[in-house]
Amino acid sequence: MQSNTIPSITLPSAEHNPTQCRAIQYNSSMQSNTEIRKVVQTLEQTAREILILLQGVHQEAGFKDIPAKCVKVREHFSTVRSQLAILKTKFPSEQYYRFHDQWRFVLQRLVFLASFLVYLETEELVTREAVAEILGIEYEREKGFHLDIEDYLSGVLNLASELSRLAVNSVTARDYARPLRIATFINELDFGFRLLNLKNDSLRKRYDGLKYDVKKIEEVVYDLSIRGLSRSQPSTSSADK
Amino acid sequence: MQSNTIPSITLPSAEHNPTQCRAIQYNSSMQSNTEIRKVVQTLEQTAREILILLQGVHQEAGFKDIPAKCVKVREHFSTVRSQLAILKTKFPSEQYYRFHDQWRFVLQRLVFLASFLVYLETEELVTREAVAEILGIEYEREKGFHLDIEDYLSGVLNLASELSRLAVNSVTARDYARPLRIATFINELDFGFRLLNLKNDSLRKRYDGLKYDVKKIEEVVYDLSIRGLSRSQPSTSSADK
Amino acid sequence: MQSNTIPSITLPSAEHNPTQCRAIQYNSSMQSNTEIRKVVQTLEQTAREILILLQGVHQEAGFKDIPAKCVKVREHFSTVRSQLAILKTKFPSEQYYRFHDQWRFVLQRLVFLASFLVYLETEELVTREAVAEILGIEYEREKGFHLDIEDYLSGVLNLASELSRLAVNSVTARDYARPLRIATFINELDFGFRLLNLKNDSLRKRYDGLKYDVKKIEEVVYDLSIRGLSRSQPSTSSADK
Amino acid sequence: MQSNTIPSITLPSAEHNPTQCRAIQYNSSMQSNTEIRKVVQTLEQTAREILILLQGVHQEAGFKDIPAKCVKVREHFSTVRSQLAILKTKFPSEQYYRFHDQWRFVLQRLVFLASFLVYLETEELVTREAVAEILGIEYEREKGFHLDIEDYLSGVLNLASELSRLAVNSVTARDYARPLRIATFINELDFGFRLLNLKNDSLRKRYDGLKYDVKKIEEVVYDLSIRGLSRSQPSTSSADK
Amino acid sequence: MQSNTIPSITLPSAEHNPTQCRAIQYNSSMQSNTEIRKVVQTLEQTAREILILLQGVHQEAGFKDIPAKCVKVREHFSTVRSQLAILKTKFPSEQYYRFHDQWRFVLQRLVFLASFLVYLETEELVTREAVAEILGIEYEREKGFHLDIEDYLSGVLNLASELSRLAVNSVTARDYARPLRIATFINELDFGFRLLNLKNDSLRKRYDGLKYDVKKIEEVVYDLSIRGLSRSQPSTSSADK
Amino acid sequence: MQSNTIPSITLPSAEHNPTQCRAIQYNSSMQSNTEIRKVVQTLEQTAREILILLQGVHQEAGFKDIPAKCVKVREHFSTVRSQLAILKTKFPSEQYYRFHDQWRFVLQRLVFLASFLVYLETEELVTREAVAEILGIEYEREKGFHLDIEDYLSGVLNLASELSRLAVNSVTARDYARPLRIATFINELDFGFRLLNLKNDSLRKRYDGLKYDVKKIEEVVYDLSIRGLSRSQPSTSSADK
Amino acid sequence: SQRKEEKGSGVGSSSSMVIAFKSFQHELDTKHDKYERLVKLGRDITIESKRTIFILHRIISDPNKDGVLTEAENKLDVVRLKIKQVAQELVGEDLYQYNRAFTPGLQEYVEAVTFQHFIKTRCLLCLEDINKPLIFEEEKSDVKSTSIELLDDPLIPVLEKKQSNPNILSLQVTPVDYLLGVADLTGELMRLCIGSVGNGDIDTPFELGQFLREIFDGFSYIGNTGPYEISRKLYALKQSLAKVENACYTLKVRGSEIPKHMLADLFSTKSELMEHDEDIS
Amino acid sequence: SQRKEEKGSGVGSSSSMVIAFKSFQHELDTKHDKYERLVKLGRDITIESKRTIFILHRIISDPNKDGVLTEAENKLDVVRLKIKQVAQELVGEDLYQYNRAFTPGLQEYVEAVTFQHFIKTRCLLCLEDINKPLIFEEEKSDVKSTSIELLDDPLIPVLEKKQSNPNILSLQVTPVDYLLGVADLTGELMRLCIGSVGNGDIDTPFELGQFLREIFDGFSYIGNTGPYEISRKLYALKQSLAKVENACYTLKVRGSEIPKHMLADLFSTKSELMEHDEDIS
Ligand SMILES: [Mn+2]
Ligand SMILES: [Mn+2]
Repeated sequence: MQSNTIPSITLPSAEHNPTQCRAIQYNSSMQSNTEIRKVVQTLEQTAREILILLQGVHQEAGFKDIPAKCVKVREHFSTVRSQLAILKTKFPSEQYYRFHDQWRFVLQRLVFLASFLVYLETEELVTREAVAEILGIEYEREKGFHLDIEDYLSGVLNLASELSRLAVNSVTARDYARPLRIATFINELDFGFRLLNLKNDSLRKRYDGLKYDVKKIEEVVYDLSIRGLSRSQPSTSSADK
Repeated sequence: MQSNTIPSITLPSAEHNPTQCRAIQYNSSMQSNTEIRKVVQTLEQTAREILILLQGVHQEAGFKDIPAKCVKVREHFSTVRSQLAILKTKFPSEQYYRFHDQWRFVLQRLVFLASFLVYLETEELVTREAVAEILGIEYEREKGFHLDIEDYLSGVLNLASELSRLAVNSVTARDYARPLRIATFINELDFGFRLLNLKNDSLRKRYDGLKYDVKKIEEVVYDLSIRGLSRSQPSTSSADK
Repeated sequence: MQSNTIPSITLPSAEHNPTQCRAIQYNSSMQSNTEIRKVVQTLEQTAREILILLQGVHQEAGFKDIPAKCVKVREHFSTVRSQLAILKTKFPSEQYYRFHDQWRFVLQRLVFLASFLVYLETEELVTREAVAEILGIEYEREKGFHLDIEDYLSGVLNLASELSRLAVNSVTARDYARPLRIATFINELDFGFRLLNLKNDSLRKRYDGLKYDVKKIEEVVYDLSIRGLSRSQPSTSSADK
Repeated sequence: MQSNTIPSITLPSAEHNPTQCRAIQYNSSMQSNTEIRKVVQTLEQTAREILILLQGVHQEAGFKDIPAKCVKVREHFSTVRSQLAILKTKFPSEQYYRFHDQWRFVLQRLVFLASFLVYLETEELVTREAVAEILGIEYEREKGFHLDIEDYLSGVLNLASELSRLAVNSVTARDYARPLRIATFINELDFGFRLLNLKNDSLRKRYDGLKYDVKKIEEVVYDLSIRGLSRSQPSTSSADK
Repeated sequence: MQSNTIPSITLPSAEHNPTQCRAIQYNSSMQSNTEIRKVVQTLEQTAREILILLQGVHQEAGFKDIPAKCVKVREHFSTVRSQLAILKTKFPSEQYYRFHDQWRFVLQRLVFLASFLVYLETEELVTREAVAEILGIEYEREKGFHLDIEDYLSGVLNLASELSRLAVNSVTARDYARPLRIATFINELDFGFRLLNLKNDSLRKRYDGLKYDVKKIEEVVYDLSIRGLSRSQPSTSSADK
Repeated sequence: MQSNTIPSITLPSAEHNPTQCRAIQYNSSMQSNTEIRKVVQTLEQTAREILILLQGVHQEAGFKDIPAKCVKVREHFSTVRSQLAILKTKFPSEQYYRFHDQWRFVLQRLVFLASFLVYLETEELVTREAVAEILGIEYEREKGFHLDIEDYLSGVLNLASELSRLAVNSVTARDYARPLRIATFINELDFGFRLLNLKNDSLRKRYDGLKYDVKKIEEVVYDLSIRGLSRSQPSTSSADK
Repeated sequence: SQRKEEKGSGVGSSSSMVIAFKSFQHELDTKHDKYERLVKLGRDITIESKRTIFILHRIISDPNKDGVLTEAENKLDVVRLKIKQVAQELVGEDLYQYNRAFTPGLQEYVEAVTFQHFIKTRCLLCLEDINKPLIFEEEKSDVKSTSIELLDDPLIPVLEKKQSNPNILSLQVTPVDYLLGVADLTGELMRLCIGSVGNGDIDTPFELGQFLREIFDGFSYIGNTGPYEISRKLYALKQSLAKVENACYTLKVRGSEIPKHMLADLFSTKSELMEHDEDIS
Repeated sequence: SQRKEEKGSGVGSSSSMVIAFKSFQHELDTKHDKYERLVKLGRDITIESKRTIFILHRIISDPNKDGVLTEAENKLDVVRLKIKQVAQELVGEDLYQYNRAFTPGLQEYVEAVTFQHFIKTRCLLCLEDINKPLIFEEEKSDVKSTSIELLDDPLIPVLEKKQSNPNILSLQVTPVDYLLGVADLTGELMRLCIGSVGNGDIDTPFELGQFLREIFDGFSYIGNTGPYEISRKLYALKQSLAKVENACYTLKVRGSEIPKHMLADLFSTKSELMEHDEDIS
């Protein structure tokens, strides 16, 4: 297509002019960019739909049908898998990090959604391998389109903040056992993150936020404990450990 | 050579002189700018007066005479309508978007004030049609000076943050039922916004602020709930649901 | 309580649900944005091709086949016309200024290219009407997709700086008459712009650049004049090369 | 030719030589600048010392000896008065606004410190007249070195943010009545500022910050109120601690 | 408690309400700003008209009727005087420096125009007193609306750069004597400025530009000299020295 | 002095508070800064006076009394030496580079002036050792207040640009031999600078300017040579080699 | 183009000017090379200091506090070896000439050691105590000898050669680097505070509040007389202080509820809630 | 403060989450260390490439052109050894993951080699010819083997592992780095132009003018479709072109005087000047 327009340019010696041939090559990388952006937009749409579903658990009514919600969300993740499968075809697999910035954000969001889903199902931290499987991508870089470790960690940090909110809303919905379980979970997560040496980047900033999530949940636990609500009551929630 | 052409430019007859003709066109468009700015300043003044009235509801004493305040505010909106009527006359209606930036800010503020007014009256979200009516402008773009959808949404987001503040002050005024109603309202609003496919503009940034309003109100509800204040008290406010 | 209201929002019928209705309106306006951007990209591509053609005149060899170049450029402008015709279909004509920022830059560039073309052909300043015709758009705002006066003026200012470069390269190519004609032309242009009451915007900034073009061309004329080169050569008609 | 004119410039008699005469005038105005800067530096030093004294009230221990601190601060203000008295001598009084920018910043800071002092003493807003008296300068512009209204307002806005911090630390020091009084004070201040028609300058920006102070103090009052701490303690007179 | 104080603020009588009183003072000073801006705009318009007239001297034809042009410009300056007379009425004279920034730019421009006029008439540097007289303002600060020395110097620096341009165009117009006289004039000016102890402000930056004007004019003189044009020709210009 | 004010600060444990003791130390370095600035200002004044003297050589008349000028300049340099001697006492000698930025500019200027002086006297490049001697400072860093190599080179680059200007003015003054000698000198200098590996700093930028000086002088030599002025004429200038 | 040749040969490669410029070339290259080596050492110091800070933050949640402190100390020993290398590069040089190359590294080191010191002692490590461990014994005797003397004079030379102690090497942190490092420390202290609350340590936040207020007073006293960067960091410092004060506030506010609610509301609330639980299900 | 202990012990150091995070720690540290090593190599590449450019500028005034070219070539060999070290670091890695660490270095290398090539051939060295010398033989066999293939596909992987050629190492310059390097080259060419005029070489400026116009056309064609930095450099490129065109203009304008003045004005001017000389003295 572009090769039609180039010859019409009257450079003295176009065929020997490498600047120009470079320009063509460069433009074809622009092509990739555009196509990647399109697929990423579909992923963002699906992520938005999953988010709306999962947000429902914060509602007082939402606590009851968590399992049903999880099933629905699982279905949406199959859409995610096919969209990611299309994304993979849009660029050579060894150039993952060349275009990384374009899907980084949505991938972190999907990691968050997957980890939230798995938490609601099992109250466990989803492993990096498990997220990769849910998303239908690779765990190791060498094998192709994979889940970058910082993206995984970033998504997990979002989970922490979502769970501290969930703890607050659990209390409103009179589920007093869940905040305690969340506290244990987030504490363990916090302990894990403390092992990491982060650079001064966005991951570090989000990690700083984790401290506030830990603090918030600690306050909820305190509120429950001074009122004797922290252990006296049988938990009726759907995901007892 | 030059001596021939230059004098021809200084000829007074505009129709024979493209340069001067251009100058007249250009300068007259600058004129519009100045006049629009003047009307916008009167609108800003009225908006400020309405704001002062409505801010009163956050005071402990203010909770009692909300209906009286709303009546007064309604009167001010008739001033707004006449000022907007003058604004319309300052430029051809099909050039709305040419000068849009000049009144955009004050219009969003007026939307916020109208939506706050309607919320206080009915505890409902004002529709775009209703705001347009309160402001005396068109709802549909084709009909003339209208309410742009982004401006409407922007104003509504400001309402959310005002209401989260109102919830806090309701508790101080010992009205424990209002925060719960506000929580429901803001949750619905949040749900509505999730359906939008926001691009990365100022609206998106404001929407990101909504998240904090939602969290804030959830924490208020939590505080009431853990202290058993959320149901214990008969709500005596003016807009029982 | 919440369980009553939320479902009402997820109702499929848009007419009963203001939030969803809003979402549809908002999202469709985002759609326009995307489509406009695509057409604008094709225009930018064509503009770049015209630019490279016209830049050829600065080459020593390029001075000889200006007429041939102009013919080729005229052909490219027919592509521009069809691309602009597509652009017009992407939004309602009365919303010109809503999306104006998206094509503003490329339109100014096309004005520049058209004015450069016409200068090379006739050594006259292209009128706003003539540019509109070359671009296949309206001259008057009321008639539809038109050429905004600021965009016209902006494009013309770029011409001045291109011509001062052309004057320099003319001398290199031993054409001593052309710089004198360019000087007259730029002086007239400068005089015309002085009549405008420019506000402090980007047009003003570009106009400030014109001062340097005037000075540059005056120095070229000076260099020719002091060496007796400004009269040595018969310069009969204004555009006869 | 040149040899005639140059010597005439180097003549020692200023009255015959406009250039040298100009040089003397210009250089003497630079002189003023330097001397003003020196006095301003001494004012800044004293302001810093006052600041550190007043910051002491935020300490848990600091709440007890507020009256003692105020006495000490009053002494420092006599230093300020003598320094300002020196400043007045450095330039003709009608050129106040010529050099205004040089002391503007430190004057605003001194207004803040004076208003903080008066608040701690009486829990009232210091009037512009009173600040002028504390600083030993004029209240009315016509009378000489005076307190510009914008500087007064700017200093007062800083007080608001200091008081919202004080409210927080009062609670830490178990003084639950003070935050309520601060809330009333800041609300009145906010109301007063709403009457102003602020243009888009630095005062406007600082005023926008007041909103956050209001919100912050409302949240403190909320926290006290929901825990029943807002009435538990007898808060008889306004400034009796 | 709050209910007691707030109403007192909304009392209409300003004398009992410091906040409202402040608001009135503040708002009236904003008023001055607006009116000053309006007068300044008319001054800018007149300055533009004078500039157009004076620019004409750079044209080949323009060299002949310099005296006629000067007469016309003198007429325009009477308009300037009446506009400046209006400006004086817009604020108390001792607040000159308070609003200085608003007319500073146009005043410097008028100084430049007056100095250019006087140069064309007499080939002398206009004194500060003379400019003040042409503009109908005071020379001494004490007497009222005056010409600040920095504004005078700034305007004069613009003259230097205009004259270096005039030298270039004189050569084009075959007036080989004028550049030599301009060279002498600019050298004297440069010498005068060297006596000033400029601080690092905008005046210093403009002065640094003078260096280039000096160099430019030296090169013109060089060009004339090496070609033997510097003495060969009887100077017929209007202001023989 | 400062130790008087510190004790008055009521920090809980001032004697054990290292932050504060640090503050004192820091302020005393501010002391140095102020004193250095004062001496530097006297140096700037002397440099300005020397410059005015040396600038005289560009005048047509100035070419005659170069030797007399040089004698006068030598006298001024003894003032420079005593001022630099004072400067040395203002800070510990091993901390030269701590305060370097404060005198860097004036030192480069003095190097330029010294090198210009020596050039006028001997038409040789002053060595770094010789400049150091003229300025009464050290050549080697280890010995104390010394001449930094980059400052030396910077000053020398200013010489090159002054000499290219001198070449132009020599021609105006009909000294046709001097430009040729300057050409040889600058060419050698250019050759020397080509040996250096400069970083992308201000020295690099100035060095880029040298190329234009070389170009300019090359053009003067060309102009002289095509007119046969380059060797035919006995040089009557004051500094024959 | 014969003029080309003419020019080239005009300048003999043995002219005195050329000889001088060749020595300039060597001098400049030597300086730039040294600067570059110092930049690299500076980056190493920065990275290892940052890692030390991460290790120290683990003290909050790691049961083995001593292990954490030992690990941090070992890391800092490595940093000090790097600083010694810097000192070796600077023997006989003016420290301020190369300061920009490693100043971020030294600031980060200050941040790390003052953080370590706060955790161990709850006090601010002073500049003198930071500088003491930065006096090194030099093994090789072929390097120019240096020494350091601690004087009362605040303007003591920071890198000082001395004839008397021929085997001593030293790099001394400047007051400015110290101040900037301490300014950054406050950010870490804020993190420590929030982390402490989250991990149930309710004493540390109040200690930190007091400590940060003292540092804030110190910086307030310096005000705008300090270097430019300080003014910039002052804002961040104020934010950190506000966060810590808010944390202390929250602890006190929630603590205020214990006695009343524990006794009064406890049973009523619980039974009330149980009723409502049935409503929902 | 018993709650402190409680928390700490709640998280066993052997829990699966902790084990996972320990592996994350190792992965992140390894990555950061490698990045840091690459930054250092990148700085070395930048510095040596810059020095090469300075050497090449000496060609204008140095009579020994071949000596200059040899010296530059030797310098570039050193740079290529550094690039090889980068390649070794990147064996088995995704080049784009670490690209930012050394991209300024590679751009400067592009600038240096294209400058060298222009001086030798008056042509623009193309990307393929830049990349060919960046394929290295690997001595050690214990490193993962890599290879490069030159394909028509513009999106060829830049660092490619291949089973067939087990002893080949390579680092390939990306199109973006190439473009940015060439953009900077134009600044050096402008310097070469001005320097040439000053040294009496009147052919080179016109060759450079033509060459720069071609490059400018190429960049015009890319326009705003290129990376952000290109748009920024486009302005500098335009400035450089203007300077070169102005230099050519001056050469032509002054050249225009030769025939006329040489014959006509020469004597009159001279005699006239001599008269005036006497006036002055
Ligand atoms: Mn840090
Ligand atoms: Mn470069």
